[in-house]
Amino acid sequence: MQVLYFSWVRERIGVPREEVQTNAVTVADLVSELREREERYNVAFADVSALRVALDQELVDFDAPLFGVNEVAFFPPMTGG
Amino acid sequence: MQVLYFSWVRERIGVPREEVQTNAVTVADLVSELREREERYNVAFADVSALRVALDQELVDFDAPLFGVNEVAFFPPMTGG
Amino acid sequence: MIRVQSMPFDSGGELNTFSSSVAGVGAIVSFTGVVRDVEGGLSNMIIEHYPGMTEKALEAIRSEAMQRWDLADILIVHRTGLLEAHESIMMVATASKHRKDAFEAAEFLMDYLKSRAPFWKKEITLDGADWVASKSEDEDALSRW
Amino acid sequence: MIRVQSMPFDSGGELNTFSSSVAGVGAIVSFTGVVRDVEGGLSNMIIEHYPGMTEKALEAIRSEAMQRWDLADILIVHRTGLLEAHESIMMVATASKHRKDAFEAAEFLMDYLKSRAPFWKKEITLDGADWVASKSEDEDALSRW
Repeated sequence: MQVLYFSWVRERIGVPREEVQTNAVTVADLVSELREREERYNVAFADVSALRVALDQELVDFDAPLFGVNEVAFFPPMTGG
Repeated sequence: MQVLYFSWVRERIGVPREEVQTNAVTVADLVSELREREERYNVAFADVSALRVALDQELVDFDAPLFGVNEVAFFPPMTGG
Repeated sequence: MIRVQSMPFDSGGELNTFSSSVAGVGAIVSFTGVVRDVEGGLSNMIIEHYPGMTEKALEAIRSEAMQRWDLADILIVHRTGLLEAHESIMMVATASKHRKDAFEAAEFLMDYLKSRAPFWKKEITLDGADWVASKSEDEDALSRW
Repeated sequence: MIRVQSMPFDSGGELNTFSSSVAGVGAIVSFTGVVRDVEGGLSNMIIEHYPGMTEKALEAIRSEAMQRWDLADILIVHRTGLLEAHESIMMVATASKHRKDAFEAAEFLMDYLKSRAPFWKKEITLDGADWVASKSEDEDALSRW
């Protein structure tokens, strides 16, 4: 699936998007998997309470299932307006 | 004192302002006095609950004293904005 | 800035001028009142006011709002006399560091201006001319503040 | 009308265009967010967003407001990319027969847009560039609605 990063999450991970192969069942599982891969993911996801996640462009909770999802996006709380 | 009329009060009385000689103590007394003068005043002041009054350009109640006042204005509730 | 005038005004232009005068403040709210359409067609309007008292009342309302909220500035423009269909009747604008202050102050200004500033509107339609009746909800709106 | 654009926009001009498009409606409220000054000077801004999701989120917010209040129309304009000092970041405008609806809907749009539309601001000052932190009061503001 495509994984997208925005704002300081993008800066810490170093890329705006990447293709990720995973068998993770939920968003939280995916986060654990990424954190184990490399330190930059570990740093970016250190505090998930400071993060938001969208599946196929809809905000969801971190326990949401990934089944059938094409696009996962991680970012800090929005600050538009 | 100068007595001013606005909106439909002005239209019913027929003049925008006039000099009135009176010994009325309160606004309510002045209204009674005017109502006795002529029918057009009687009609305009028939329902004072539908009217507002200002003394020297400050909104007051109908029991307000007229002592020292130069300008009395009668009008319906405002509808600006 | 408070202006009472018979000339038409450009609310977009006023908003830009106001914004420039408070450049860097962050949050700007405006309200514009427009001569509305009535059942079955356009209407024109005549606005009568009480010269002298009008300016005092608007200044009092402005000053109260400046004290209650954290505002950089307030704009009030109100027309008098004859207005054509769809013209702007009046506008208020507020500028603040905080959007909540800008919104609340603008609503406060409108509520007070409606019921405490000596303007009277007469609506002119094909059926004739009628003084706009005050609404009890306008008086009630003051109890919020 | 919803627009997400990197080009600067003229909020007065937008207000006038919006007003003309709803001529005769009566009450128009606008909110404009401006790149604010920071302690000790001007700031510039970079706004990042999530293309695709942004438009969906704004459309959902707009549609919710149109259902909840008696509105003739809604305008939302939001910039992305690099913004100079004092430029307009975004604006919303609402048009209604009732001033209360116009005000409430504009506040609702702002509250939701702040916390639910995927924009992130980075403030650039002489001290460097920093992502604007979200405020807990912005999240709390949603509980009103």
